Amino acid sequence: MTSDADLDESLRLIRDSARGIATPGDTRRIRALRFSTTGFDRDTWCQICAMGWPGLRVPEAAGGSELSMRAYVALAEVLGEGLVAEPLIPAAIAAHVLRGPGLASLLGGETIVIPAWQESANTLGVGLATSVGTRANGQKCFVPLAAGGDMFLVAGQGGLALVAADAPGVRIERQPTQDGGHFGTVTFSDAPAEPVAGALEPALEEATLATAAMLLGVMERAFTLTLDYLRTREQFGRKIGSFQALQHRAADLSMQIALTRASVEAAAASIDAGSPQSRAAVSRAKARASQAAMMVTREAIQLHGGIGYTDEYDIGLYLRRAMVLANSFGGAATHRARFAMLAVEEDA
Amino acid sequence: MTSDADLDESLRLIRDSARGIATPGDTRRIRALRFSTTGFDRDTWCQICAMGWPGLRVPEAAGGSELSMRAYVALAEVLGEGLVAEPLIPAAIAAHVLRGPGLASLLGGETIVIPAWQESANTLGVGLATSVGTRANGQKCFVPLAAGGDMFLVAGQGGLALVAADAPGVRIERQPTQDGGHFGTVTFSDAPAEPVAGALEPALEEATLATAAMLLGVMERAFTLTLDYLRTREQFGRKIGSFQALQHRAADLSMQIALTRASVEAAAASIDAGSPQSRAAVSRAKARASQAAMMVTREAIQLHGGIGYTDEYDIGLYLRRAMVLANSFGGAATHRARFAMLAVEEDA
Amino acid sequence: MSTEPDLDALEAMDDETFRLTVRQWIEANYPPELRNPPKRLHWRENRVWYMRLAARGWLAPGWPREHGGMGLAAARQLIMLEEQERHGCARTNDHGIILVGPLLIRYGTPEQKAFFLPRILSGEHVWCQGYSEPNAGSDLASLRTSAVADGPDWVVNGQKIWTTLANDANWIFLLVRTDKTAKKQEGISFLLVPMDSPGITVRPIVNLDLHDEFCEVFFDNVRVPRTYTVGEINRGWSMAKALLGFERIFLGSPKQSAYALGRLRLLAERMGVWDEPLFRDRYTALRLDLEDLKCLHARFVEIVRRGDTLGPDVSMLKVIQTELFQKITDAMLDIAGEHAGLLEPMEGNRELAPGALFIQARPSTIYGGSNEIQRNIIAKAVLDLP
Amino acid sequence: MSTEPDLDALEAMDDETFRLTVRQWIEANYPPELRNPPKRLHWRENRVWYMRLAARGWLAPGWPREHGGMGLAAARQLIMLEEQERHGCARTNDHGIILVGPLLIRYGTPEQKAFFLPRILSGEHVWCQGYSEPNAGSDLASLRTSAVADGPDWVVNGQKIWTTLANDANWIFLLVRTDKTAKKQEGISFLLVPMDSPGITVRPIVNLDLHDEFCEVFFDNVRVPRTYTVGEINRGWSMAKALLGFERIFLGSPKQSAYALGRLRLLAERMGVWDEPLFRDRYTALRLDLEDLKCLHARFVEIVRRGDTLGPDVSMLKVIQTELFQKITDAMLDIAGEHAGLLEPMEGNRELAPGALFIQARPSTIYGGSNEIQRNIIAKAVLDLP
Repeated sequence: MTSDADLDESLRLIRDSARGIATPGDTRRIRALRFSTTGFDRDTWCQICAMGWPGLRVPEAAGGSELSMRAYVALAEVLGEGLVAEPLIPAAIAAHVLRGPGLASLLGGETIVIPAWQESANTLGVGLATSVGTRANGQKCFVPLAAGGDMFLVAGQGGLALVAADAPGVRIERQPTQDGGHFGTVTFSDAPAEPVAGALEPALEEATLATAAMLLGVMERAFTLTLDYLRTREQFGRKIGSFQALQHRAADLSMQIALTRASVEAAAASIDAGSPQSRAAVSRAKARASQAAMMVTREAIQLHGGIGYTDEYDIGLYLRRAMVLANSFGGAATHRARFAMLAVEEDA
Repeated sequence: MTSDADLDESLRLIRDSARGIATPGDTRRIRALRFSTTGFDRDTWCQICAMGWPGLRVPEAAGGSELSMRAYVALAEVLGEGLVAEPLIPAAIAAHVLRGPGLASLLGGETIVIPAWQESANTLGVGLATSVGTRANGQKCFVPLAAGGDMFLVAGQGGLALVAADAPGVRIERQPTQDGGHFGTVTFSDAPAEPVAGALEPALEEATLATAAMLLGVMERAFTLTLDYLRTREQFGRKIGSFQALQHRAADLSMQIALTRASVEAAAASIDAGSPQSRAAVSRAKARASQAAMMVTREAIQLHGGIGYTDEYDIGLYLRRAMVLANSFGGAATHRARFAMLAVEEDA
Repeated sequence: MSTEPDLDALEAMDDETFRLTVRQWIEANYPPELRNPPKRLHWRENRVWYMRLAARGWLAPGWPREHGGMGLAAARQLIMLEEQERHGCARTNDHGIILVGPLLIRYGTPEQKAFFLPRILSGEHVWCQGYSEPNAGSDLASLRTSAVADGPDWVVNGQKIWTTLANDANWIFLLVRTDKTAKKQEGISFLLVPMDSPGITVRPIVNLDLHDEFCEVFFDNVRVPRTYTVGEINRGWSMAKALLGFERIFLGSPKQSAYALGRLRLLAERMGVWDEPLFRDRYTALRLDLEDLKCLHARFVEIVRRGDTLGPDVSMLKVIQTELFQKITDAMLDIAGEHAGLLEPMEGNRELAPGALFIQARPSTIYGGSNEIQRNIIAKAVLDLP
Repeated sequence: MSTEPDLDALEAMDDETFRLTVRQWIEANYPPELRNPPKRLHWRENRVWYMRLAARGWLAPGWPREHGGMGLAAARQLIMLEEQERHGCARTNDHGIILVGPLLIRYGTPEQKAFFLPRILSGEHVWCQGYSEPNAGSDLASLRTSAVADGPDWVVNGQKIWTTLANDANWIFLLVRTDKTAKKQEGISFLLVPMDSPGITVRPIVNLDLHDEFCEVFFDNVRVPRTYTVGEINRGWSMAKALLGFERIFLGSPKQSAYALGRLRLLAERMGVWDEPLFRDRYTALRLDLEDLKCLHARFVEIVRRGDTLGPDVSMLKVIQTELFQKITDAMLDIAGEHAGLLEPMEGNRELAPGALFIQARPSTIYGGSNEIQRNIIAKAVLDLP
C-alpha cells in the first residue's frame, strides 16, 4: 500500500509525462490527423507504448506496470485535455485480457489490437449475435478507429477471439466521426480467428471510467480556453468576462467540472479498493461526465460567440470530441438507468 | 359576431370592473381572510354576483350574461392578480350545469354552490365511487372552500345531484391550504340529494382554463412586484436591478409569462371557435401556466432575498396561491400527459 | 398555372382549404432532391425553388400586395411556414424578402422601391446583410466600417464578418459609419452596395459544420453612389433597429424548431424509444413549447400585418425559438447513442442526422444579435430595469 | 455508558462497524417524538438531544480531540451525518459547534478557548450569529452596527436581521464596525456578546413557513467588555471570511438534500408513482446529484480535517447543495398533486409534507450569503474573471 503522498506524487509524474504527448494548447498535430484514414499517428502510438500506458493496468508479472485506477484516470484526463487521438482506451481493454506473445506485441507497439464487442447503439454489454471461435462470423459496429487496427479482439457468442484486420472475410466500413476519427462497422464472414481466454467486462468498466476521465480533461481544457477568452475579449468597452450574467454561467460550468472530478476520482478509488459498489460508481461518473462535458463544451461555443462557430478556432474541437466520447461506452441516460438498476439491487 | 375592436373593448371593461373588487397591490382584505373558517367573504361574494360573473358563461336566456371564454379568462386573470379568495371558478362550474330556480339562487348570491367531483389527487375526471340520486353516498376530496358552501353539486355514479351542506349525513373536514383557504373532504352518508340533469365535463374544461388564467394573473403581479423591488433596492451601492445576472433571469421570467399569455388566450379563442382541438389547447395552457407560475413566484422570492421569506412581505402570498392553483384541475405533468394522449388521437 | 387560385381566391378560402392548396402546390413544385437538406443551401442549389415561388407570386407572403407581396394575415403566413416545414423545404437566400423589402417599403424613396423591389421578386438581386464586424458582433453600435463622402459617391473602407451567404449575393445592405465624431449609435448610415463593385473581397469562413455559410467581406475604397443611401444620412441606427425587429420575427419563426421536432420523432422511432414513457414526456414537453411558441409568434406577425411597429419585446421570440431549437437537438444527441458522434447522416438518410443538426443549431443563439444581447434588450427596453 | 467504545476504539473500527455503532447509538438515544420535525426546532425542544450528544462526547465530530471534539476524518464525519439523516434527527442549535468553536480554536486567546469551548460542549452557551443587517444582507461589507470604545468596554449600537434562532440563544457573535473612517471591508471587528446584556432586544420574524426561525436583534448602547473581542481589532473581516468557509461547508453538507430525497421517495410511494419510469429517472438523476455532492463535500471536509485553509471554491458546495435541496422539493410538488397546496402534512404523517418542505427549502439559497453572491465569489476569486 502506498501512502496518500506517494499516490499524489505518482499521479503528478504520470500527468507530467502525459503532457509530453498531449501538449496543452497545441492542436496542430490533432488538426492534421482529422479525417485521415486511420485518424491517428503510428509514431505517436509507439511513443505511447514506450511510456507503458497500454499496459498501465496489466500486472507486472504479465509485463505491465500495474498502476492504480487512479493513475489511469489521471492519464486519461490529460490525454483528454490534449485531444489525443490515439486509441489508448481500446488498446488498454485488449491488454487487460491478452497475455503472452499477443500482449507483448500489443505493449511493444507492433500490433494495435482494437476490441469489437458492440452490435447496436446505446448498449453496455457484449453483443452475442456474432459467433467467435476458430472462425468469426457476424457484424460489430462502433468499433473505434477500426481502420487503424492490426487485429480485432472480437467478443461474442463463444467468448473472445483475435482476428487479423487483413484476414480474409474481414470487411471494414469507415464512418467518420465529428472529432475527425471514425467508427468502423466490421463484418466477419467466416474469418480465421484465434480464441482467447477471459472476459471483456472488467476491462469495459475501466474503459468506461477512463472515458469519463477523458471527458473531464476535454471539458477542463475547453473551460480554460473559454475563461481566457472571457478575460481578454472586449465588447461595449469592457472585458466580456466582467459581465455578471456570463460570470454566473462560468460559475455554473465550474461546478459541473468540480462534481465530475469528485465523481470520477471517487469511482477510481472505489475500483482500487475493490468495492462491490464500484460499478454503480462508474455509472455515476460516466453519467456526470457525459452530461457535464456536453454542457461545458456547448456553453464554451456560446460564450465565444461567432468565432466559436468557426472551424479554424480551436474551441469547436472540444465540442466535437465531447460529442463522440459522451456517447461512447454508454451515454448519460444509459448509465443513469444502469445506476438505478444497481441501486435497486443494493437497496434490496 | 363581434369585431376585434368590440372584443377588445369588452375585455377592457371586464378587466376594469374586476379591478374594482381586486384592488391591485392592496392585500389587507386578503390577509384578513387567510386561515378563516370559510376562507372568503360573503359580502364580496354578493358584489361578485351583482357583477354577474358566476353567470358569465350562462346563456342569456337562462339568466346569464353569455360572454365569451376570452372574457372569462380576462376576468380570471385580474382576479388572480388581486389574489381574490372568493370561489368564482367553482360557482361558475355549478352555474354551467344548473338551470331554473337553483341557478337563479346561485347567480343572485343567495346560495353558494360548490361542485364536489374529485375522489383522489392528480385526477381530471369525475370520481365514480360516490353514488348520487335522491341520496348521496361516498366521499369527495379537494372540494375548494367547502366550509363556505351552502350546497354541493355532487358528481358521481348516477350523474349529478345537489346536496345541502347542512343536510343530515354530510360531514366536512377542512384541510387548510398554503394560500389561507382550504380544501374540504366531504363525506356523504345517505344524505338527501336532488338529482340534476347534465354533465360536468365541459364546465371542468372551462374551469381548468380559467385557473390557468388566474395563474397568469398571479405570476404577472408577482413579477411586477419583483421588478419594482429590483428597480429600488440597492446593494453594493447599486440598484440590484442593474446586475446583469438578475436582469437575464428577469428576462427569462418575462418570456414564460409571454408564452403563458399567448397559450391561455389562444386556448380561450379555440373554445370560443368551438374547435375540436380546444381540449388539447386547454391542457397546453394549464401545463404552461402551472409550470410558469411556480417558476415565476419561486424566483420572485429568490430575487427579493431575505425579505421575500418573511410572511409580512406580500410576495410570499403569490407563491402560496400558485402552489394551490398550479395543482388544481390538474398540474403540469397531468396535463402534459393528457395533451400527449389527445395529440396521439389527433395524429391518428 | 392558369387554373391556380389568385390572391383574392386564396384569401377567400377557409384555413383548411388554404392549407391544402398550399400543400398541394408545394408537393407538386418543390424539387424533390432539395428536401430536408443537411446544410444551408447555396443560391446555385436553391435558385430553382426561389424562382418557382417567384413565378407563383408566393415569394413574399408578408409584403403588401401593391409591392408584389401576398399581404397575408398572420395566421395564413404561419400556415405557409408550416407547410414548407412539413415538406422539408430548404430556406432560400431570403434576405431580400425578409429584410431589404420591408426596409425599402418603409424608408425607401419611390425610385428605390421601383428599382429594387421587383428585382428581389424576380430573383435578379440576391442580397446579403453587412452588419457584424470583428469587434462589433453583438455590439453593433461600435462598428468601424466607414463611408466618406466624395463627390456623388461614398467611399467605403472596412470589414464585415459573419455575412451569411455573401458568396451568393450580388447586393449587400450595409451599416457604415458616416460621422466619426458622433456618439456611438449616431453617425451610422444605411447603404445598398452592388457586390461587384471594385474593392470588395469575399472570404468564406469554414464553420463548425464544415460548411461555408458565413463570410468575411472586405471593403477597400469601394465607391457607392450616394443615391444608394436608404433614409437620412447618419440616422441608419433607427432603421437598422426596425430591421432587427423583422429579423427577429423571422429568427423567432417556429419553422426551424418544428423541422427539428419532426426529425426528433423520426430519430426516436428509428432508435426504438418513441413509445418509451420517458422519451414521450420529453417529446411532449418540447411539443408544448413549440405550440406555445407558435401562439406567441402569431401575435407578433399580426402586429406586422396590421402595420404597427414591433416593440423590443420581439427579442423574446428570437430567444425562445433558438433555445427551443437547441433543446430539441440536445434531445437528439441524448437518444442517438453512438450515432450522435457521426459526421454523416445515419444510414444515408438525410432526415437522421442528429450530430449535424445539433451543430447547425449552435449558431442560432449567437447570430442575429446573441441571446445575451436579446436578454439585455428585454431587461432594459421591455422590463425597464436600470 | 461505560461499555460504549471510546474515541480510540471508534477510530480503530472499519467504516461499516463505525456506521453500525453510530446507528445503534442514535436509535437508542434519539428522542422518538423529535424524528423528522416539520420545522426547525427551538432549544426548548431539541435541548434534550443536544445534551445526549454532549454526554456521549459526540457533539463536535470535526473539532480536534484536545478541545473536546471527536477529531474524525472526513469520511467518518460524513457517516455520522448520514446516520443522523437516515434516522430523521433534527438539527440542533449548532452555531456554537459549527462556527464559534472553529473560530476560537483558530483565533481565540487561551483564556477565550478555556472559557467558551467547554461551555459550548456542555450546552451552557447557546450561540447565534449576528452578521446580516437590513441593508447589508448579502453585502456584508456595508454593515453599519457600530462599536465605540469606552473605557474597558465597547458600546454597541445598531441592528442585525435574519439572526437564526436568536430567540433561543444566550450568546451572539457579532460583526461590528469599529472604525467608520476605514474602507468598507476594513474597520470591522468580531465581538462575543451575552444576549442578556442590557440594551439588546430580540424581535422574531414570522417566515413564509409561519415559523419564527429568524429574528431581528436591536442593540441600544450595549456595553461589551473588550476582552470579548476575537482576534485583532479592525481585522474582523478576514476572520469572518474564514468562518464563512466553515459555514459554507456546513450549508453544503449533503444531509439536507439526503433528508429531502428520502422524503421524496416516501411521497412517490404514497402517490403511486415510485415505479413509473418517468418518476424513477428523475429520482435517479437527483440521487446521482446527491452522490456526486457527497464526493465533493468529502474533499472539502478533508481539507478542514488536515488543518488546511478552505479556498473560495467552497462556495460551490453551498450552491450545489442548496439548489439540489430545492430541486428535490420541486419534484415533490410535481408529484403531490392537490396535496402540494396543503398547509399541514398529509394524513398527519410528518414525513409527507411536500408543501411545507418546499417552502422550507426556499431560504437556503438566500441565507449564508445568497447563491448570487456565491456565484460572484466563484467567478472572481476562483475563476479569476475581471
